[in-house]
Amino acid sequence: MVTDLNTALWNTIAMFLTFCIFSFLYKDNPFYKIAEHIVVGVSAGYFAVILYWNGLVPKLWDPVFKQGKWYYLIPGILGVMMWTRFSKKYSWISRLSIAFYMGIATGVAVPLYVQNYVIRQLSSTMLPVHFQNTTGIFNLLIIIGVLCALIYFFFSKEHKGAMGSAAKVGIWTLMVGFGAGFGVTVMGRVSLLIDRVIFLRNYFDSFFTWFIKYIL
Amino acid sequence: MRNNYSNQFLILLIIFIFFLFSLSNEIFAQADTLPPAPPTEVKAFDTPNDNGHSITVVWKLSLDDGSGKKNVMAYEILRSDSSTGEFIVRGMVVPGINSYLDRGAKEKEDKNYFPPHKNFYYKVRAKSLFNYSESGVVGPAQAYGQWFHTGKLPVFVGTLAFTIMVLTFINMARKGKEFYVRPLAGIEAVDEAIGRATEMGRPILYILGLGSAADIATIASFTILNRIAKKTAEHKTKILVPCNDPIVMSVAQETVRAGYLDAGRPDMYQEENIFYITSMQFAYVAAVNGIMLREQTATNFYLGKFYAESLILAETGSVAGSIQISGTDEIAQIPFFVAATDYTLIGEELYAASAYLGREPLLLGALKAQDLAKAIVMISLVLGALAASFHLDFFLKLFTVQM
Amino acid sequence: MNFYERLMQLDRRWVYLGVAIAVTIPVLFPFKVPVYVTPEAKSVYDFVENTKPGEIIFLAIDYDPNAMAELHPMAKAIMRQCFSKGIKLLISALSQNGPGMAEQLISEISKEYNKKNGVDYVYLGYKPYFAIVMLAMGQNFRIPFPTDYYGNPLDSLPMMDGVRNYDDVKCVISIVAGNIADYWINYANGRYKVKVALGVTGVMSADYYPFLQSGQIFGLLGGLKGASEYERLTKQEGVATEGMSIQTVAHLVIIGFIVIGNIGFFMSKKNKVKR
Amino acid sequence: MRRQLPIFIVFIAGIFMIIQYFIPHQSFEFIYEYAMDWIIIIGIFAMLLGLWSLTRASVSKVQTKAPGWGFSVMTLFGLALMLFLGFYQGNKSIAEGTHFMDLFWYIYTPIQATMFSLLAFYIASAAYRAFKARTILATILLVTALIIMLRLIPLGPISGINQWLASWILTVPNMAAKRAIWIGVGLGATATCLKIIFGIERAYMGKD
Repeated sequence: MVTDLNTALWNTIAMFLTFCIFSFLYKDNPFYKIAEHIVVGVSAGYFAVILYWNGLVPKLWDPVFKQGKWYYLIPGILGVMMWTRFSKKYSWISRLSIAFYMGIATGVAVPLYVQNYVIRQLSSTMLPVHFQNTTGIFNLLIIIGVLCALIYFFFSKEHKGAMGSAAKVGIWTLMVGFGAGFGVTVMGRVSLLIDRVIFLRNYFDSFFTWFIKYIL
Repeated sequence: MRNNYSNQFLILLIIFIFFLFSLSNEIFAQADTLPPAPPTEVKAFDTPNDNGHSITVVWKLSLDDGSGKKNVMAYEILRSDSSTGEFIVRGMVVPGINSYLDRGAKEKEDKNYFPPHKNFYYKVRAKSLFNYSESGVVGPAQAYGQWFHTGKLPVFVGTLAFTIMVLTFINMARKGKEFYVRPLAGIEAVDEAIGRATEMGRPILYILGLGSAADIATIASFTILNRIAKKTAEHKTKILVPCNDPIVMSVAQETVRAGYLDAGRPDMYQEENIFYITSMQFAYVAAVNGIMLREQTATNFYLGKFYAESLILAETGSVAGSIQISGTDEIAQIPFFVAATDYTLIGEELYAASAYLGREPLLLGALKAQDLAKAIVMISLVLGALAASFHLDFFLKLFTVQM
Repeated sequence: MNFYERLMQLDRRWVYLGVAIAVTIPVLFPFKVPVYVTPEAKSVYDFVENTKPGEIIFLAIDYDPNAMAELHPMAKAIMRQCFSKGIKLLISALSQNGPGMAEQLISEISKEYNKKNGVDYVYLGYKPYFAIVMLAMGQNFRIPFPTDYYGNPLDSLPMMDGVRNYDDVKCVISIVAGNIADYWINYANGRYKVKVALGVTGVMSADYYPFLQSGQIFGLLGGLKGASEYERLTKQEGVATEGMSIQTVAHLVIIGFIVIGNIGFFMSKKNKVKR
Repeated sequence: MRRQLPIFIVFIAGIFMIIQYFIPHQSFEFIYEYAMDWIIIIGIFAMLLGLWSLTRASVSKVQTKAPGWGFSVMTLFGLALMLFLGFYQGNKSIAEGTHFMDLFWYIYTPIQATMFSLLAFYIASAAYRAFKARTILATILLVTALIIMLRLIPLGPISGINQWLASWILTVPNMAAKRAIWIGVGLGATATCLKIIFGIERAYMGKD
């Protein structure tokens, strides 16, 4: 890591910023603020630049000026219309662009949600129930779990009587799912921390090797 | 696609080179000298439910595929412009497979362009190590695009039925029918949370999540933001909305302004309180963490699409001592919101929240439609499970989407 | 505030400190924590143990550098076990971006045991269309691989003398990320009846348990945990054992805090009732 | 007109995109891809609004000498530097090895990786605070999470049972919970879209 002066310098900055962020665990402090404010500026700039080179150029510039697809000027004009928001008087014009944006987004979503979230989930829960082995019984439990959890999501009926008991089983099922989700995630999060600690260890390892070699 | 062809070419070349190389080799002696039986009953037809740039070829497996001499190594699918013309290899499949989708690009400029409405002839070749045998030529077949995707029929029926249900219930509500909805803890807490911020004289923080304005969870969050902005305007409490997408920011500005207008206080609306930070996940989170601690927000709302940052936000908010109300449809993040925030809207509850907050009859009508749809889903599920248990496949097919 | 109430309302920074110590100390001063060995890992180990010196095991390195963190430790442990027992290895790499990485791994481990290419192991390398390659190998390894990775004709390699197809190897162990695993099961095991064991990534492991029950694979190693089990079995603790030790300690610390919180909760509740 | 035209556009675009999904013909496939590009292109142009918002907020902090205004100077500096480095060499500016990418790899990446790794701490403190057997629901959450976490810990003979239990939880109740949430989300999201398309929900469009 500390091989030449250039990477040594960069890695030192990276090490410093890593500690700045960790310091937030104790409490908010100027070091965290430095890292936070720098990363906001740098990342916003990075995103804008990438959006220009990897977005605007291939999606608008090239089609219009290189491939002769003049009809790509239409979304370009809609994009420019977003800039009317800089003015109080004409900002309503940007609503037309937003309207296209939202209309396309919601329209695309409708059949996809019906298909992937409702029908696909429904058909893959239509499992055979039998009592020959555990699979058949587990299938029954899955179906009961889904039914009860769906009852929990009923808005227009009060959770009372039989509905109430079923809804209770439903929320229990959901909670088991959440507990499981929490439990399986721990390992991945710990790995992330291990990676950071290893980064710091390697940095100081190579730093001290270098220090002993050249300074002492 | 082009890459695939070169791969196929490569492996054919390898087999061929090896063939030459092994002419004098001991393996040749033990290798098959007779070709496998040819594939039979070859059919080529326009691929159903496609855009018009592919033809499907099916055949009956060679008698030596998996049985007989067991020496089929691959099938090659060949195509020509005329029944007597030169046939070129379009693709290769492994033994046991009896169909091939001969597909190409839809752009004329593309090298791999597949012209629609043009006659093609096909034959299929069963290959053993050193020999092959061919089926007869079939055709002509033409590719053409379809105007309705029959495999998506269940989705079409579902979408149409649900749309009709939603519109019907909304119409009933418009005519004055009132619908009951049961109380939801997360929603009841909203008023209390806004009241607390007012008492303490501290701002409210509203996070729309990491989604773009094209994510439906974000759109649902806009509708909630509108109602909450109205309430904050009534209470004269400041609301901060840091955004991570410029379009989300623009729409959020309109939404909050509409809320202030609804409350009759357009003068109090301050555009700079709904602002953009950055689009990069953890840089955004670092900044929001800072806002929570420095602005001392009394109440934090996290409603919309959330990823790994959910727990970072919720824990920082809890350090700051804020009341926190969360909601997302991202299943992997719900556990963290449940554990670390005071109230969580789980999945569908997020989408129901705007109807609850506004108590607008039309929106409550839509909720009723969702409940009816859920009841239909549950009944279908029970019937489907019975059908699966008694092997009534026709019923299961009604719910199967074929892409 | 009494002791139990304090237990219940620890400042969260104590929790952070606990986690920091649990992760930092083992990274700086590695130590080992025992591992529970699952039967499906044990059966892979036993199979290799019961293979006689000189016999051949087919090792398929079917992953690319993306899955290295989880799968490299498994591949290393298995190779070391085989080489130390004098078992010969026939190795392929059917994942498109994997052959270079596999080559590095093989030369590293073979040097440790002073094993020679062509004599103690043969590295076949990569060919596209893994399904067809697997089927062709059922006829003869020389069809997809006339030469090995380094360009030597297979017939010139002493180890390949009389070794024609799957019938001449004891089993196939595929260390795999992605759907190549399905093809080993369906084609190599399904058509040619060769015994197959898999080492898969953590997220994949749940999907392959059914094949274990149906007997289509005889063993399964899942993720970093599987790798650490195997390292433990072969008594060559390495990266996986180290990683799993940190994970185990971190999990223990978190569980410990949960337990402390609950003790505090129950005892302070009890005290309140008494008063 | 200012109010009606946008609502009409949403309606037309929405209905058209729904119908388009069921028509595989290439002309509609083309329109779908074209429409998706509209969304992307509008989003790209909007970026200028975002940058303006960020700059204005930071500049006004500096101008009014608000508390911590010095930090806002850093934000502005970082932003300006990235924009300069990202454009001054034309489209070569973002190649690997440029200063632009150096800033990305050595400033952005370590900070984002460290922010991400904070989750290891937060997951522990959230578990400590939330997993107390106060109510039945909290107890269920606690017990399941414990069983799942214990699968990594050697417990001698209990490990076998625990492994089985953990995989049962993941494949049976966990699966049921996910499926039910997905179905609910599907209906809720679809209803939300329909409300937008049919103009029943129009608050997002603002008011005059």
